[in-house]
Amino acid sequence: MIELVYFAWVRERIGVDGEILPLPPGAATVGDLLDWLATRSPGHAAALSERAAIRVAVDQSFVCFDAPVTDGVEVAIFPPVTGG
Amino acid sequence: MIELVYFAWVRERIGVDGEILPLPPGAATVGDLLDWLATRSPGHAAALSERAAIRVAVDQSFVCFDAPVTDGVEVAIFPPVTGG
Amino acid sequence: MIAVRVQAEPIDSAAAISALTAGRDDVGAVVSFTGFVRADDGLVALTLEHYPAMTERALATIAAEAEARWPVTGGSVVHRVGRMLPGEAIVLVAVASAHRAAAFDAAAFLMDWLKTRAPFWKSEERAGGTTWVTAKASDDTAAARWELVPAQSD
Amino acid sequence: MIAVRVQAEPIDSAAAISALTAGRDDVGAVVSFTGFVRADDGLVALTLEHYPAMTERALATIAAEAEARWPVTGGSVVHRVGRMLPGEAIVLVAVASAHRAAAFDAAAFLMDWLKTRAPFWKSEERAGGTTWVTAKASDDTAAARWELVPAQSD
Repeated sequence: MIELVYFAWVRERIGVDGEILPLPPGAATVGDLLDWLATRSPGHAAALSERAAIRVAVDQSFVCFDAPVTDGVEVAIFPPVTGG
Repeated sequence: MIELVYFAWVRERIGVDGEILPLPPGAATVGDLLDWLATRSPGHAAALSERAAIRVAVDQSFVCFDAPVTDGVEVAIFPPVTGG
Repeated sequence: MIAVRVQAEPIDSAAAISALTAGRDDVGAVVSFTGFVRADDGLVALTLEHYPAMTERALATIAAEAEARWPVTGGSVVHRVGRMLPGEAIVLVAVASAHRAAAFDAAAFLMDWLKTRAPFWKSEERAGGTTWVTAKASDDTAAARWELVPAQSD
Repeated sequence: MIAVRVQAEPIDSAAAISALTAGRDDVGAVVSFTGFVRADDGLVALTLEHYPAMTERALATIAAEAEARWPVTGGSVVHRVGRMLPGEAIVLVAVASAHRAAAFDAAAFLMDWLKTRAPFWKSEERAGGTTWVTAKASDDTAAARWELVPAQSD
Protein backbone atom coordinates (compact mmCIF):
# COMPACT_ATOMS: atom_id res chain seq x y z
CA MET A 1 0.00 0.00 0.00
CA ILE A 2 1.03 3.60 -0.47
CA GLU A 3 -0.27 6.63 1.36
CA LEU A 4 -1.22 9.53 -0.88
CA VAL A 5 -1.63 13.04 0.55
CA TYR A 6 -2.86 16.08 -1.37
CA PHE A 7 -2.49 19.81 -0.76
CA ALA A 8 -3.91 23.14 -1.98
CA TRP A 9 -5.87 22.93 -5.26
CA VAL A 10 -4.74 19.34 -5.88
CA ARG A 11 -6.57 18.42 -2.66
CA GLU A 12 -9.61 20.52 -3.62
CA ARG A 13 -9.93 19.03 -7.10
CA ILE A 14 -9.52 15.43 -5.95
CA GLY A 15 -11.91 16.15 -3.11
CA VAL A 16 -10.09 14.33 -0.30
CA ASP A 17 -7.06 15.10 1.90
CA GLY A 18 -5.51 11.78 0.98
CA GLU A 19 -6.10 8.11 0.34
CA ILE A 20 -4.43 4.77 0.98
CA LEU A 21 -4.20 2.61 -2.13
CA PRO A 22 -2.37 -0.48 -3.31
CA LEU A 23 0.63 0.33 -5.48
CA PRO A 24 -0.77 -0.16 -9.00
CA PRO A 25 0.78 -3.06 -10.96
CA GLY A 26 3.48 -1.90 -13.35
CA ALA A 27 3.88 1.52 -11.67
CA ALA A 28 7.61 1.88 -11.12
CA THR A 29 8.00 5.67 -11.01
CA VAL A 30 6.23 8.76 -9.71
CA GLY A 31 5.25 9.54 -13.31
CA ASP A 32 3.64 6.09 -13.71
CA LEU A 33 1.73 6.63 -10.46
CA LEU A 34 0.43 10.04 -11.61
CA ASP A 35 -0.71 8.57 -14.95
CA TRP A 36 -2.64 5.85 -13.17
CA LEU A 37 -4.12 8.21 -10.55
CA ALA A 38 -5.43 10.52 -13.27
CA THR A 39 -7.69 7.69 -14.51
CA ARG A 40 -9.40 7.16 -11.15
CA SER A 41 -12.01 9.95 -11.33
CA PRO A 42 -12.77 13.21 -13.14
CA GLY A 43 -11.48 15.01 -10.02
CA HIS A 44 -8.17 13.16 -10.17
CA ALA A 45 -7.94 13.91 -13.88
CA ALA A 46 -8.61 17.63 -13.29
CA ALA A 47 -6.04 17.79 -10.52
CA LEU A 48 -3.28 16.01 -12.42
CA SER A 49 -3.85 17.04 -16.03
CA GLU A 50 -1.37 19.90 -16.12
CA ARG A 51 1.77 18.00 -15.17
CA ALA A 52 4.06 21.08 -15.21
CA ALA A 53 2.02 22.51 -12.31
CA ILE A 54 2.48 19.41 -10.13
CA ARG A 55 5.20 18.77 -7.55
CA VAL A 56 5.73 15.51 -5.69
CA ALA A 57 7.43 14.52 -2.44
CA VAL A 58 8.12 10.89 -1.52
CA ASP A 59 8.52 10.34 2.20
CA GLN A 60 8.67 14.13 2.69
CA SER A 61 11.43 14.82 0.18
CA PHE A 62 10.95 16.52 -3.20
CA VAL A 63 11.49 14.08 -6.08
CA CYS A 64 11.44 14.14 -9.87
CA PHE A 65 8.76 12.32 -11.89
CA ASP A 66 11.25 9.60 -12.80
CA ALA A 67 11.95 8.79 -9.14
CA PRO A 68 10.99 5.23 -8.11
CA VAL A 69 7.87 4.51 -6.07
CA THR A 70 7.86 1.43 -3.85
CA ASP A 71 5.37 -0.17 -1.53
CA GLY A 72 4.99 1.53 1.85
CA VAL A 73 5.98 5.07 0.95
CA GLU A 74 4.07 8.31 1.51
CA VAL A 75 3.54 10.22 -1.73
CA ALA A 76 2.50 13.87 -1.45
CA ILE A 77 1.12 15.66 -4.52
CA PHE A 78 0.69 19.41 -4.63
CA PRO A 79 1.21 22.61 -6.68
CA PRO A 80 4.49 24.56 -6.57
CA VAL A 81 4.93 25.99 -3.08
CA THR A 82 4.00 29.62 -2.36
CA GLY A 83 4.96 30.20 1.27
CA GLY A 84 7.30 32.74 2.79
CA MET B 1 39.52 83.15 5.50
CA ILE B 2 38.76 79.44 5.44
CA GLU B 3 37.52 77.32 8.31
CA LEU B 4 39.45 74.09 8.80
CA VAL B 5 37.95 71.24 10.85
CA TYR B 6 39.72 68.01 11.78
CA PHE B 7 38.45 64.61 12.86
CA ALA B 8 39.70 61.33 14.37
CA TRP B 9 43.49 60.92 14.26
CA VAL B 10 43.94 63.94 12.00
CA ARG B 11 42.48 66.03 14.84
CA GLU B 12 44.62 64.24 17.44
CA ARG B 13 47.88 64.70 15.53
CA ILE B 14 47.26 68.36 14.73
CA GLY B 15 46.17 68.89 18.33
CA VAL B 16 43.14 71.12 17.72
CA ASP B 17 39.54 70.54 16.56
CA GLY B 18 39.95 73.15 13.88
CA GLU B 19 41.36 76.55 12.98
CA ILE B 20 40.42 79.62 10.97
CA LEU B 21 43.16 80.72 8.60
CA PRO B 22 43.60 83.01 5.63
CA LEU B 23 43.59 81.14 2.33
CA PRO B 24 47.33 80.82 1.56
CA PRO B 25 48.53 82.77 -1.50
CA GLY B 26 48.80 80.54 -4.56
CA ALA B 27 46.69 77.75 -3.07
CA ALA B 28 44.09 76.96 -5.75
CA THR B 29 43.22 73.37 -4.93
CA VAL B 30 42.64 71.10 -1.93
CA GLY B 31 46.02 69.49 -2.68
CA ASP B 32 47.77 72.88 -2.57
CA LEU B 33 46.10 73.60 0.76
CA LEU B 34 47.22 70.26 2.24
CA ASP B 35 50.81 70.87 1.07
CA TRP B 36 50.85 74.27 2.77
CA LEU B 37 49.15 73.02 5.97
CA ALA B 38 51.76 70.26 6.34
CA THR B 39 54.45 72.95 6.75
CA ARG B 40 52.73 74.68 9.67
CA SER B 41 53.90 72.39 12.52
CA PRO B 42 55.29 68.91 13.18
CA GLY B 43 51.74 67.91 14.19
CA HIS B 44 50.30 69.09 10.88
CA ALA B 45 53.09 67.27 9.05
CA ALA B 46 52.42 64.03 10.96
CA ALA B 47 48.70 64.28 10.28
CA LEU B 48 49.00 64.99 6.57
CA SER B 49 52.11 63.06 5.53
CA GLU B 50 50.36 59.94 4.29
CA ARG B 51 48.15 61.51 1.65
CA ALA B 52 46.42 58.22 0.65
CA ALA B 53 44.96 58.02 4.17
CA ILE B 54 43.40 61.50 3.99
CA ARG B 55 39.89 62.42 2.87
CA VAL B 56 38.58 65.95 2.44
CA ALA B 57 35.14 67.53 2.38
CA VAL B 58 34.55 71.12 1.23
CA ASP B 59 31.37 72.67 2.61
CA GLN B 60 30.31 69.19 3.83
CA SER B 61 30.73 67.40 0.51
CA PHE B 62 33.49 64.90 -0.30
CA VAL B 63 35.92 66.27 -2.87
CA CYS B 64 39.06 65.14 -4.71
CA PHE B 65 42.46 66.71 -4.06
CA ASP B 66 42.25 68.62 -7.33
CA ALA B 67 39.00 70.32 -6.31
CA PRO B 68 39.23 74.12 -6.05
CA VAL B 69 39.43 75.90 -2.69
CA THR B 70 38.10 79.43 -2.46
CA ASP B 71 37.82 82.01 0.27
CA GLY B 72 35.01 81.45 2.78
CA VAL B 73 34.64 77.68 2.53
CA GLU B 74 34.74 75.08 5.31
CA VAL B 75 37.38 72.43 4.68
CA ALA B 76 37.16 69.21 6.72
CA ILE B 77 40.16 66.88 6.84
CA PHE B 78 39.88 63.35 8.21
CA PRO B 79 40.80 59.68 7.68
CA PRO B 80 38.56 57.35 5.62
CA VAL B 81 35.25 56.94 7.42
CA THR B 82 34.61 53.87 9.60
CA GLY B 83 31.04 54.21 10.83
CA GLY B 84 28.11 51.85 10.41
CA MET C 1 21.71 27.20 16.06
CA ILE C 2 19.06 28.50 13.64
CA ALA C 3 15.78 27.67 15.37
CA VAL C 4 12.79 26.86 13.17
CA ARG C 5 9.13 26.98 14.08
CA VAL C 6 5.67 26.80 12.52
CA GLN C 7 2.81 28.34 14.45
CA ALA C 8 -0.81 29.46 14.15
CA GLU C 9 -0.24 32.31 16.62
CA PRO C 10 0.88 35.83 15.59
CA ILE C 11 4.65 36.20 15.18
CA ASP C 12 6.54 38.29 17.74
CA SER C 13 9.36 39.58 15.52
CA ALA C 14 10.85 41.89 18.14
CA ALA C 15 11.25 39.06 20.66
CA ALA C 16 12.82 36.71 18.11
CA ILE C 17 15.26 39.38 16.92
CA SER C 18 16.35 40.53 20.38
CA ALA C 19 16.83 36.93 21.54
CA LEU C 20 19.73 36.61 19.06
CA THR C 21 21.86 39.13 20.95
CA ALA C 22 20.60 38.77 24.52
CA GLY C 23 23.56 38.33 26.88
CA ARG C 24 26.07 38.08 24.00
CA ASP C 25 28.97 40.30 22.99
CA ASP C 26 30.21 38.34 19.96
CA VAL C 27 27.41 39.32 17.58
CA GLY C 28 28.28 42.13 15.18
CA ALA C 29 25.26 42.06 12.89
CA VAL C 30 21.63 41.00 12.92
CA VAL C 31 19.57 41.01 9.74
CA SER C 32 15.85 40.34 9.88
CA PHE C 33 13.22 39.88 7.23
CA THR C 34 9.52 39.97 8.04
CA GLY C 35 6.90 39.25 5.40
CA PHE C 36 3.42 40.73 5.81
CA VAL C 37 -0.04 40.22 4.32
CA ARG C 38 -0.79 43.09 1.92
CA ALA C 39 -4.34 44.31 1.21
CA ASP C 40 -3.75 44.27 -2.56
CA ASP C 41 -6.78 44.31 -4.85
CA GLY C 42 -9.29 44.08 -2.02
CA LEU C 43 -7.68 41.15 -0.23
CA VAL C 44 -9.68 40.26 2.88
CA ALA C 45 -7.52 37.49 4.33
CA LEU C 46 -4.73 35.07 3.48
CA THR C 47 -4.72 31.43 4.53
CA LEU C 48 -1.52 29.40 4.72
CA GLU C 49 -1.85 25.63 4.34
CA HIS C 50 1.16 23.39 4.93
CA TYR C 51 2.25 19.76 4.91
CA PRO C 52 3.01 19.23 8.60
CA ALA C 53 4.95 15.97 8.27
CA MET C 54 7.32 17.60 5.77
CA THR C 55 7.46 21.19 7.02
CA GLU C 56 9.64 20.51 10.02
CA ARG C 57 12.11 18.50 7.95
CA ALA C 58 12.18 21.12 5.18
CA LEU C 59 12.82 23.98 7.61
CA ALA C 60 15.52 22.02 9.45
CA THR C 61 17.21 21.30 6.10
CA ILE C 62 17.06 24.97 5.14
CA ALA C 63 18.53 25.99 8.50
CA ALA C 64 21.34 23.41 8.30
CA GLU C 65 22.23 24.54 4.78
CA ALA C 66 22.48 28.18 5.88
CA GLU C 67 24.64 27.21 8.88
CA ALA C 68 26.95 25.24 6.58
CA ARG C 69 27.35 28.16 4.20
CA TRP C 70 27.79 31.11 6.58
CA PRO C 71 29.35 31.58 10.04
CA VAL C 72 26.14 32.50 11.82
CA THR C 73 26.03 32.83 15.61
CA GLY C 74 22.30 32.23 15.74
CA GLY C 75 19.06 32.59 13.86
CA SER C 76 15.34 32.15 13.87
CA VAL C 77 12.85 31.11 11.19
CA VAL C 78 9.17 31.41 12.15
CA HIS C 79 6.42 30.68 9.64
CA ARG C 80 2.80 31.26 10.44
CA VAL C 81 -0.01 28.99 9.17
CA GLY C 82 -3.79 29.35 9.13
CA ARG C 83 -5.85 32.43 8.35
CA MET C 84 -4.37 35.90 8.75
CA LEU C 85 -5.41 39.48 7.99
CA PRO C 86 -3.75 42.33 6.06
CA GLY C 87 -0.91 43.84 8.09
CA GLU C 88 -0.16 40.60 9.96
CA ALA C 89 3.24 38.91 9.68
CA ILE C 90 3.44 35.69 7.64
CA VAL C 91 7.09 34.84 8.13
CA LEU C 92 10.14 36.00 10.04
CA VAL C 93 13.76 35.20 9.24
CA ALA C 94 16.44 36.66 11.52
CA VAL C 95 20.16 35.85 11.38
CA ALA C 96 23.02 36.93 13.65
CA SER C 97 26.69 36.84 12.70
CA ALA C 98 29.97 38.53 13.56
CA HIS C 99 29.90 40.38 10.23
CA ARG C 100 27.22 42.00 8.10
CA ALA C 101 27.75 40.25 4.76
CA ALA C 102 27.13 36.80 6.28
CA ALA C 103 24.01 38.02 8.07
CA PHE C 104 22.57 39.66 4.94
CA ASP C 105 23.37 36.72 2.68
CA ALA C 106 22.12 34.04 5.08
CA ALA C 107 18.82 35.89 5.62
CA ALA C 108 18.27 36.38 1.87
CA PHE C 109 19.18 32.74 1.23
CA LEU C 110 16.74 31.47 3.87
CA MET C 111 13.93 33.53 2.37
CA ASP C 112 14.70 32.45 -1.20
CA TRP C 113 14.77 28.82 -0.13
CA LEU C 114 11.58 29.14 1.96
CA LYS C 115 9.79 30.59 -1.07
CA THR C 116 10.75 27.67 -3.32
CA ARG C 117 11.39 24.61 -1.11
CA ALA C 118 9.16 24.76 1.97
CA PRO C 119 5.72 23.08 1.69
CA PHE C 120 3.42 26.05 2.26
CA TRP C 121 0.58 27.21 0.03
CA LYS C 122 -1.23 30.54 0.17
CA SER C 123 -4.86 31.14 -0.70
CA GLU C 124 -6.29 34.63 -1.01
CA GLU C 125 -9.76 35.54 0.16
CA ARG C 126 -11.57 38.38 -1.62
CA ALA C 127 -15.19 39.46 -2.01
CA GLY C 128 -15.33 37.44 -5.24
CA GLY C 129 -14.09 34.21 -3.67
CA THR C 130 -10.92 32.40 -2.67
CA THR C 131 -8.05 31.67 -5.06
CA TRP C 132 -4.72 29.88 -4.73
CA VAL C 133 -1.60 31.98 -5.17
CA THR C 134 0.50 30.94 -8.18
CA ALA C 135 4.23 30.37 -7.73
CA LYS C 136 6.38 33.14 -9.19
CA ALA C 137 9.18 32.47 -11.66
CA SER C 138 11.07 35.33 -9.98
CA ASP C 139 11.25 33.25 -6.79
CA ASP C 140 12.95 30.41 -8.69
CA THR C 141 15.34 32.94 -10.22
CA ALA C 142 16.16 34.33 -6.78
CA ALA C 143 16.76 30.83 -5.39
CA ALA C 144 19.04 30.03 -8.34
CA ARG C 145 21.46 32.74 -7.10
CA TRP C 146 22.55 30.27 -4.44
CA GLU C 147 22.95 27.47 -6.99
CA LEU C 148 20.11 25.56 -5.42
CA VAL C 149 18.49 22.89 -7.52
CA PRO C 150 14.80 23.54 -8.15
CA ALA C 151 12.25 21.73 -6.03
CA GLN C 152 11.60 19.34 -8.89
CA SER C 153 12.31 18.96 -12.57
CA ASP C 154 10.48 16.61 -14.88
CA MET D 1 10.11 58.62 3.66
CA ILE D 2 13.36 57.15 4.99
CA ALA D 3 13.90 58.96 8.30
CA VAL D 4 17.49 59.57 9.41
CA ARG D 5 18.77 60.30 12.89
CA VAL D 6 22.01 60.55 14.87
CA GLN D 7 21.77 60.11 18.62
CA ALA D 8 23.85 59.53 21.74
CA GLU D 9 21.07 57.45 23.35
CA PRO D 10 20.74 53.67 22.93
CA ILE D 11 18.91 52.60 19.76
CA ASP D 12 15.45 51.08 20.11
CA SER D 13 15.48 48.78 17.07
CA ALA D 14 12.16 47.12 17.83
CA ALA D 15 10.32 50.45 17.95
CA ALA D 16 11.90 51.69 14.71
CA ILE D 17 11.09 48.44 12.90
CA SER D 18 7.50 48.18 14.09
CA ALA D 19 6.83 51.84 13.22
CA LEU D 20 7.29 50.97 9.53
CA THR D 21 4.16 48.80 9.46
CA ALA D 22 2.01 50.38 12.17
CA GLY D 23 -1.48 51.01 10.81
CA ARG D 24 -0.50 50.02 7.25
CA ASP D 25 -1.64 47.18 5.03
CA ASP D 26 0.45 47.94 1.93
CA VAL D 27 3.81 46.77 3.30
CA GLY D 28 4.82 43.28 2.21
CA ALA D 29 8.39 43.16 3.51
CA VAL D 30 10.55 44.76 6.17
CA VAL D 31 14.30 44.15 6.26
CA SER D 32 16.35 45.41 9.17
CA PHE D 33 20.06 45.49 9.86
CA THR D 34 21.42 46.22 13.31
CA GLY D 35 25.17 46.54 13.93
CA PHE D 36 26.53 45.82 17.41
CA VAL D 37 29.75 46.42 19.33
CA ARG D 38 31.69 43.12 19.57
CA ALA D 39 34.03 42.33 22.47
CA ASP D 40 36.79 41.20 20.08
CA ASP D 41 40.34 40.98 21.45
CA GLY D 42 39.46 42.39 24.84
CA LEU D 43 37.58 45.42 23.56
CA VAL D 44 36.28 47.48 26.50
CA ALA D 45 34.34 50.18 24.64
CA LEU D 46 33.85 51.78 21.25
CA THR D 47 33.56 55.52 20.70
CA LEU D 48 31.94 56.99 17.61
CA GLU D 49 33.01 60.48 16.57
CA HIS D 50 31.22 62.30 13.78
CA TYR D 51 31.19 65.54 11.81
CA PRO D 52 27.85 67.00 12.89
CA ALA D 53 27.56 69.67 10.20
CA MET D 54 28.02 67.04 7.49
CA THR D 55 26.35 63.97 9.03
CA GLU D 56 22.79 65.13 8.55
CA ARG D 57 23.45 66.05 4.93
CA ALA D 58 25.24 62.76 4.24
CA LEU D 59 22.45 60.67 5.76
CA ALA D 60 19.77 62.62 3.90
CA THR D 61 21.68 62.06 0.65
CA ILE D 62 21.96 58.34 1.35
CA ALA D 63 18.24 58.11 2.12
CA ALA D 64 17.26 60.07 -1.00
CA GLU D 65 19.46 57.84 -3.16
CA ALA D 66 17.84 54.68 -1.75
CA GLU D 67 14.35 56.13 -2.30
CA ALA D 68 15.25 56.96 -5.90
CA ARG D 69 16.51 53.44 -6.58
CA TRP D 70 13.86 51.29 -4.88
CA PRO D 71 10.10 51.60 -4.31
CA VAL D 72 10.27 51.74 -0.53
CA THR D 73 7.19 52.54 1.55
CA GLY D 74 9.27 53.74 4.50
CA GLY D 75 12.54 53.36 6.29
CA SER D 76 14.68 54.38 9.22
CA VAL D 77 18.42 54.98 9.61
CA VAL D 78 19.62 55.56 13.16
CA HIS D 79 23.32 55.95 13.95
CA ARG D 80 24.60 56.20 17.47
CA VAL D 81 27.54 58.43 18.47
CA GLY D 82 29.64 58.66 21.64
CA ARG D 83 30.91 55.85 23.85
CA MET D 84 29.22 52.45 23.84
CA LEU D 85 29.85 49.02 25.33
CA PRO D 86 30.05 45.51 23.83
CA GLY D 87 26.59 44.24 22.99
CA GLU D 88 25.15 47.70 22.35
CA ALA D 89 23.76 48.69 18.95
CA ILE D 90 25.81 51.12 16.83
CA VAL D 91 23.52 51.47 13.85
CA LEU D 92 20.09 50.44 12.64
CA VAL D 93 18.85 50.40 9.08
CA ALA D 94 15.28 49.26 8.43
CA VAL D 95 13.44 49.40 5.11
CA ALA D 96 9.84 48.58 4.23
CA SER D 97 8.57 47.81 0.74
CA ALA D 98 5.77 45.97 -1.02
CA HIS D 99 8.24 43.25 -2.08
CA ARG D 100 11.21 41.53 -0.50
CA ALA D 101 13.91 42.11 -3.11
CA ALA D 102 13.57 45.91 -2.86
CA ALA D 103 13.66 45.78 0.95
CA PHE D 104 16.76 43.55 1.03
CA ASP D 105 18.61 45.55 -1.61
CA ALA D 106 17.77 48.97 -0.17
CA ALA D 107 18.87 47.90 3.33
CA ALA D 108 22.17 46.44 2.05
CA PHE D 109 22.75 49.56 -0.07
CA LEU D 110 22.14 51.89 2.88
CA MET D 111 24.63 49.96 5.02
CA ASP D 112 27.27 49.82 2.29
CA TRP D 113 26.95 53.53 1.71
CA LEU D 114 26.96 54.35 5.45
CA LYS D 115 30.18 52.39 5.81
CA THR D 116 31.94 54.34 3.06
CA ARG D 117 30.27 57.77 2.76
CA ALA D 118 28.99 58.87 6.16
CA PRO D 119 31.37 60.93 8.32
CA PHE D 120 31.72 58.64 11.36
CA TRP D 121 34.95 57.37 12.90
CA LYS D 122 35.32 54.54 15.41
CA SER D 123 37.96 54.31 18.11
CA GLU D 124 38.45 51.14 20.15
CA GLU D 125 39.28 51.17 23.83
CA ARG D 126 41.28 48.24 25.24
CA ALA D 127 43.44 47.71 28.32
CA GLY D 128 46.48 48.72 26.23
CA GLY D 129 45.01 52.00 25.05
CA THR D 130 42.74 53.52 22.43
CA THR D 131 43.20 53.05 18.69
CA TRP D 132 41.36 54.32 15.63
CA VAL D 133 39.68 51.71 13.46
CA THR D 134 41.10 51.48 9.94
CA ALA D 135 38.75 51.54 6.95
CA LYS D 136 38.31 48.18 5.25
CA ALA D 137 38.86 47.64 1.55
CA SER D 138 35.99 45.13 1.67
CA ASP D 139 33.63 48.00 2.52
CA ASP D 140 34.68 49.85 -0.64
CA THR D 141 34.19 46.65 -2.62
CA ALA D 142 30.71 46.21 -1.15
CA ALA D 143 29.81 49.82 -1.97
CA ALA D 144 31.08 49.36 -5.54
CA ARG D 145 28.29 46.78 -6.11
CA TRP D 146 25.90 49.71 -6.38
CA GLU D 147 28.19 51.55 -8.80
CA LEU D 148 28.78 54.26 -6.26
CA VAL D 149 31.81 56.44 -6.75
CA PRO D 150 34.28 56.19 -3.89
CA ALA D 151 34.27 58.93 -1.26
CA GLN D 152 37.37 60.44 -2.85
CA SER D 153 40.04 59.64 -5.39
CA ASP D 154 43.29 61.53 -5.74
